[in-house]
Amino acid sequence: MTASADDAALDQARQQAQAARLRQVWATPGGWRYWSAVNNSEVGLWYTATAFVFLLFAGLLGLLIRVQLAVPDNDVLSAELYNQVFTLHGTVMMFLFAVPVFEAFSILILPEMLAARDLPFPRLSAFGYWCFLIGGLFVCGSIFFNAAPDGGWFMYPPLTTDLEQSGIGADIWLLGLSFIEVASIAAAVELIVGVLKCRPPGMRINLIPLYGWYVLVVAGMILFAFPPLIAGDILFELERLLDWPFFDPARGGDPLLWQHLFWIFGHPEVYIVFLPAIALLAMIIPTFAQTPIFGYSWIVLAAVGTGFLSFGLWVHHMYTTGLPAISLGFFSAASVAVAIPTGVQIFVFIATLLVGRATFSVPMLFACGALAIFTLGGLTGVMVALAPFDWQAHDSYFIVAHLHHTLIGGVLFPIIAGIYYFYPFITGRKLSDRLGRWAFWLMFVGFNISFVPMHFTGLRGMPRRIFTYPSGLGWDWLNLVSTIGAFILAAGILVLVLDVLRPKGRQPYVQRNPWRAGTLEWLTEMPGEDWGVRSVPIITSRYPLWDQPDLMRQVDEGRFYLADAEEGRRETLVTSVLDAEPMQCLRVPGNTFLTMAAAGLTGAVFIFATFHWWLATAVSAVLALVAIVAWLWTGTAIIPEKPSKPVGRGLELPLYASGPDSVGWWAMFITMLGDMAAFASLVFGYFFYWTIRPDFPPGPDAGPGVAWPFLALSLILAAWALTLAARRWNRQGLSQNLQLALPLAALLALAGTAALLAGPWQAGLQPQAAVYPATVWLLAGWTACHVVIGAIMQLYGLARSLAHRLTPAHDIDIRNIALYWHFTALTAVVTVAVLALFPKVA
Amino acid sequence: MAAERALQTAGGLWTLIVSPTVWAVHFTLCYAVAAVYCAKAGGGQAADLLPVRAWIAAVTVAALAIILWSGHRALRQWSAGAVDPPHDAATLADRRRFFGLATLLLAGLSCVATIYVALPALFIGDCR
Amino acid sequence: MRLTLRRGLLILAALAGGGLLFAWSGLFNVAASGGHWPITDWFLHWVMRSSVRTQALGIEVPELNEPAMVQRGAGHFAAGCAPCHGAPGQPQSAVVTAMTPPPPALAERIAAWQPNQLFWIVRHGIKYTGMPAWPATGRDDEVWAVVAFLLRLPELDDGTYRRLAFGDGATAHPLPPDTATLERLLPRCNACHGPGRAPATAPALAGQSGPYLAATLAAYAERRRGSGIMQLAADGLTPAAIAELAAYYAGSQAGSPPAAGTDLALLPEGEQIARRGVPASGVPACASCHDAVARYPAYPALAGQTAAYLAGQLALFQSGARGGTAYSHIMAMIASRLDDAQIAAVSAYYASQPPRQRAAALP
Amino acid sequence: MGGTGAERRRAGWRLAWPAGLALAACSGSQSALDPAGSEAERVAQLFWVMLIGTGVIWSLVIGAAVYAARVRPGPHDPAISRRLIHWGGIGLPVLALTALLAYGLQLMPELRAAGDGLKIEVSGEQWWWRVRYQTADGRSIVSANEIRLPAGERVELTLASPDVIHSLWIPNLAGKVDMIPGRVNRLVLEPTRTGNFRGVCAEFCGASHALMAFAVVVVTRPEFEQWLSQEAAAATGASSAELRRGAVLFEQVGCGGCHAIRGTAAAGTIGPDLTHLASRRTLAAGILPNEPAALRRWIAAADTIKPGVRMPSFGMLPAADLDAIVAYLASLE
Repeated sequence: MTASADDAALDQARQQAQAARLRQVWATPGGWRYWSAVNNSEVGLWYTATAFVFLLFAGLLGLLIRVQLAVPDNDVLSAELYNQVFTLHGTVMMFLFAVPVFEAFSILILPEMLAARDLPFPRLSAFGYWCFLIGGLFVCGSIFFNAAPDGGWFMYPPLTTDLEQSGIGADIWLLGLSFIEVASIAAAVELIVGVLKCRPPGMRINLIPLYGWYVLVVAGMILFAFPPLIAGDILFELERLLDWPFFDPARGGDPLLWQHLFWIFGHPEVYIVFLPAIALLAMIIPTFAQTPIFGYSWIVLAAVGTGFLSFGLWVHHMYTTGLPAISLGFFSAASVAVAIPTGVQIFVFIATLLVGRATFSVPMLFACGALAIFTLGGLTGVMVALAPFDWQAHDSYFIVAHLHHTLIGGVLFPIIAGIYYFYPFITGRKLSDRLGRWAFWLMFVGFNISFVPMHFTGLRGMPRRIFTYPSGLGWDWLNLVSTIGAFILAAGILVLVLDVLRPKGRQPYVQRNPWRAGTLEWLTEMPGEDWGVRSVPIITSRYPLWDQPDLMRQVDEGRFYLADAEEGRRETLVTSVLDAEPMQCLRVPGNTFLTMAAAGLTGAVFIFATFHWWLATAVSAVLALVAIVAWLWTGTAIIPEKPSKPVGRGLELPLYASGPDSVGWWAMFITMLGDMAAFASLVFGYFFYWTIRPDFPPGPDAGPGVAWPFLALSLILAAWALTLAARRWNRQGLSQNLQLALPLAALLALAGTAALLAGPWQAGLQPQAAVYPATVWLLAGWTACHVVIGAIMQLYGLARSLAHRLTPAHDIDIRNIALYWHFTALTAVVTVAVLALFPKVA
Repeated sequence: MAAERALQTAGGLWTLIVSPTVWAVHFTLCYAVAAVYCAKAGGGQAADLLPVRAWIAAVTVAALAIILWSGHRALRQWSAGAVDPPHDAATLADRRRFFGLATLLLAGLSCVATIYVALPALFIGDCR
Repeated sequence: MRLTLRRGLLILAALAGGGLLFAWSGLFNVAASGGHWPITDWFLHWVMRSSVRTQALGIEVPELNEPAMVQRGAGHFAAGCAPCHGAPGQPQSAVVTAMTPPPPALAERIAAWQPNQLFWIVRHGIKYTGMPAWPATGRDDEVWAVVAFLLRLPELDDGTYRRLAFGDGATAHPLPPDTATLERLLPRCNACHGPGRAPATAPALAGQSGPYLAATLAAYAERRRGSGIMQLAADGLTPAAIAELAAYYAGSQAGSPPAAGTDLALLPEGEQIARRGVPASGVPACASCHDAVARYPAYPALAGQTAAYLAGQLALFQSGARGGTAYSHIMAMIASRLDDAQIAAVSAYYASQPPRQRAAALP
Repeated sequence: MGGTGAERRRAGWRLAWPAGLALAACSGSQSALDPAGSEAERVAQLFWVMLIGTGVIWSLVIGAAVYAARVRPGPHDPAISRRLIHWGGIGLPVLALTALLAYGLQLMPELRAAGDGLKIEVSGEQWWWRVRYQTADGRSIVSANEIRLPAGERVELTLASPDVIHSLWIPNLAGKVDMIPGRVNRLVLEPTRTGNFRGVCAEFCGASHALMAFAVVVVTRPEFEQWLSQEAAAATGASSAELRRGAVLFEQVGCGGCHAIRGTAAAGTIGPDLTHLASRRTLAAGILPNEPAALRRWIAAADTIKPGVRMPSFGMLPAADLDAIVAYLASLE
């Protein structure tokens, strides 16, 4: 025994002890407590699996549609059931598969791609998942009670606001999906902060995997695209529930406002589902070309450019609504322009294949199939971007063909490529190559047989969403062919499902990094450990596994950061936004049932509201608030037992950070951007009515007057100022001043709320009477809700201070509350300006 | 203070989106003015769009000027292409060059997209 | 011994098994002859009273003082309730008093209940007693009429009760020859539809067409039109009897116009709806069917009924509880397009119109 | 105009020639690919141009991908890749898209140019079409579920809806325009040849959206004049006892509450005007042939033929009464 051998043995023992501690800290609980897990590997897996179950359900609905349309004058489904089936098919595919699967996949793999232990807010991910599951089951289950929504997945009023013609299905759609949208936004916030703040040291922003860029762009788009729909949902439900006439032309409303709000969401949404799929290809293609992506900057250009341009396309869903040609022209221009970045991505992939040495495998097969299908979908997209052609194609089977080309080619095929590619990452085993080829060819051939003919079916005059058609119009054989193709496609998916589900217990684990990829997620052991990465490495390349020799061994030996969990806490690194310099050792909360309870109770609020069980709704709302406050109280802004700790390699990092250095501040900031987007949508509604109605507002004195709104504004601004003062006093060590200021601020805020609502109340504005009073009440109510939530936050801050969980040195809470109040003050200023002053100048 | 620092470190991210933001503002200004004009101005469907077309020309020139300025700055930041991509070294210089190139490319795209958005004003003369 | 989850479950299973064994053995005696033990009797009543108290919470009580309503309830009470519960001057029979539990004589019990609780009992009946639920769903208006009568019951003497329940027994129209059936049935019908009673107590039948009346009676008899009152009245009527009754009432003189008290302000709008309809919401003019020059025999006349009756029927159509003849789906569709104000207006209008005799039959 | 339209159509077909077989499948009375109106012709031409472009571009892109992945999967010079991105990803798309956008934009004012004088108000209602012809001399003639147009003239359609959103689409003549409650839209049609076509509702409008079609009849100007004067006339009186019985029953049963027959007491405005029902090509908004048997089926069971329809079914009428009403309606030429 030499000394160095002793050292080596000692070193090995130390490593094993570290690994044991890490394993214990990150262990997934067993038994029924398994469902309290919040770790990204568990939640991501549930999330992905659930999204796929919804995909299969919606696929079955799609087959029902094809069965009904196989022959003319068919009566397998009644008109009523058919309308529910196609509405649910679209709704589930878009809201319960396409968007969530991206978030699910990202929660599953993004931390590993960034060599992070977890996302910064694991409990938020878990909350999002349970919301998604509850809302999804609620929406899907409705069809078994003949209560599914039946107005088409974009739910145009006034068909869907007519209580006679649309039953509870419309409420289920609105409330169920609003609930899921909230979960989506939560996931988006999480992913943005994850990409910006949880990268490994050294991974400067020019080195992040392309998937990270796409996640950043897409999550940003969600932040600005979903809130308009939530705003629209609020208008919609107020009309259905309380008869506020936002879409009723007889009382000054306009059905087109819904179309604007829906498509301001709806078109970016198409890119929200498409970009992540392209991101998967951007990970897969370099691996199989065994070369770095050629044109990294171009992909970034394409992702960011698409993200922006996609917000200028929404009216191309409204070309036939009779808007002036010049307006259509702008959107036509943007719709054409967005083809450029989309094309760039495709050419970057081809260029990468050219530079590298392509090896072919099932993921590549699906990637190429995706390219072939999506390119056609993109080209027909350019066709319908031209308004004159769209006037013919709109709402016909041409559009059905186009959108399935983009969504199946641009989302489903890449995702299946991703399944084959990442399956070993998740389970440690590979899927069958032979079954994969069968699945691909069945799906590819079936898809083309099914959907290519639809272009012609549509141009030969077949509108979409018809449950039957007469024979002799030249659609008969085209439809029959489409139905046959749909079943071939379904057979391919069945093969895939069988392959995924077949027991693989006897199959050996594959070697690590089976595809010889270059990115960090392939550091994972086979089978994977719950800790994600043994130690957080220092990165100097876009493809560290290719370019940093010996990286895997050093990571495994714990040579990098956070190789240990001495205090038995879950920890991950927080780094700076651009250059990924280590900034903080972030402690993330562990497993809990609180998030499940909070999601269940929040879900109960929405579900009870659907059935108008108001007492149960109110009780659930209070309980949900209690659960959320309990979760915040126990799981956030925890004061560490020491200010800092060594994280390895001689680096000492703080354990606590507040303000812009903390992830919580960024999450609040990003959330409030989304909140502002929703508010902006409501203000847009106000000015939209002003544009189209000469009597909106009815006169300079029609509104809530000037006195009440300005009184409200002064009170709210005073509450804001006091909050800021409280933050300052706290920093100066004057906790007692904070404890005085916050309750006073809450009082002022509540008084401001009362004054804000007193304006329209005193003016006798009847929201049911016409759209103007309804809009005034809406804006006042929105702001009032925000101020009341702000007051609750102030009281929460007071309680935290009294409990010594908010101290001069540990001030996360008050800084986040102050940040919230900046946005609330802005909301109040805009609301008062619009309500009190605009009628004077209009 | 910390907020300022955050903004400075994120500076590359903000300059990256200057030109697409200009496109978005330009788009909004064109669309909103045309929509309000056609809805509010007399003349109904046959209303002559001349004032709107003049407005679009003006905002287009302004938007293109800002985009070109942004592109020019990006060009310099990219070192005028002195070093070829892929800019994948873990250095401050390569990070800057990467941002320069990406910003430049986005400026180019925004430039094309802005011109596209202005094109309808060339072809369409009334509110029909 | 510690009580674990497992042991607890075992104990529960044993208890359940024992209970099943006891029931299967037949040792439990279900004879009614012995009555309940006092403790059982107390417990069952306590459960019943608690249940009624809680279940009746939140039921809103309408105006119950209307004489027509009391008369309507009285007529049904005599036919449907008195056989078990007895009535003033009509003690309970020996047969019903041998029931377990025996149906109570009601007069002294009414005061123990609130109107909403009485409503709940009459509407839903009571399990494990002989008290049935109201035979027709969606007819709360009829249940309230019975409640209105029950509230008056404690103060009624024999004669007042008979006048309330049966009227003065007058017939509206000279009887045709060979009238054995009619003589037997008419007093029951006239208790509500006879002169001096209709249209306040029940709709006026005079002036309706024979085919309409026959089809309506058949609809009651076949349960296609829900009514706890009329189903009882129409039960067991032979087709011949239905035809005789229909012919008799179709040929009888229309009664006097309904009492005053209609809201005159409603009449212009009501007339507009009756004559022009509400085209914007797809409501055709009522007159196009109900007042046609020569009305189609399947359609009823509306003039001369009370506003309350007409509005009530339209509300039943809206709620889907109305049913009726093979033509009733037309009215259900139209009624669904009316709002409450329109219903009030058009009902007031027709209530203000004098009943009209049928014009000549079809060419 | 008509002549140049025909020329354009021929030009369109020449352009379409490479599309070969697809052509054989294009004729039809409800097909955008068999244009019979100047708008549809120009759009069809645009489509064929774009289809060829699409075919070429798709082949090039997929060809390049297959070449790179399967044919010669070895490493190439990065300069080639760079050029591929510069030209394939940026240069050519910008050129092609600019040209296409200009093509599309210059078409728009042309397709939305004003009409020649004749105006038709069309109102989409669940689930049928109310049609009102406004003649130059100020008369207003009501009809339903059928639009007659003179060939070679630009006719302006005014589109509205009282209930939910519908969309009027006659693929052979032009693209669709929505009918939105609270708004009035316009569509100008210029049929270039006579013939019978079919139009449909293109926007989902409730349970029987699929059953909301109409007939479009394009005739020559003189034929149109003659038809319009006939349509303007009141209904001819019932000529036999059975028809008279049907007329009386029509009134007694209450049909007149919803339907109008000009020249009789029936003046309802809720449902389609039936004054010249028998002269129309179809029944029940384009879904049944106009023959007495179908008419009888429709009156007896409208709700099973068209789910959710606003007309009650009258299958409970005695057969003789039903027959008399059908016979009367079938006589309304």
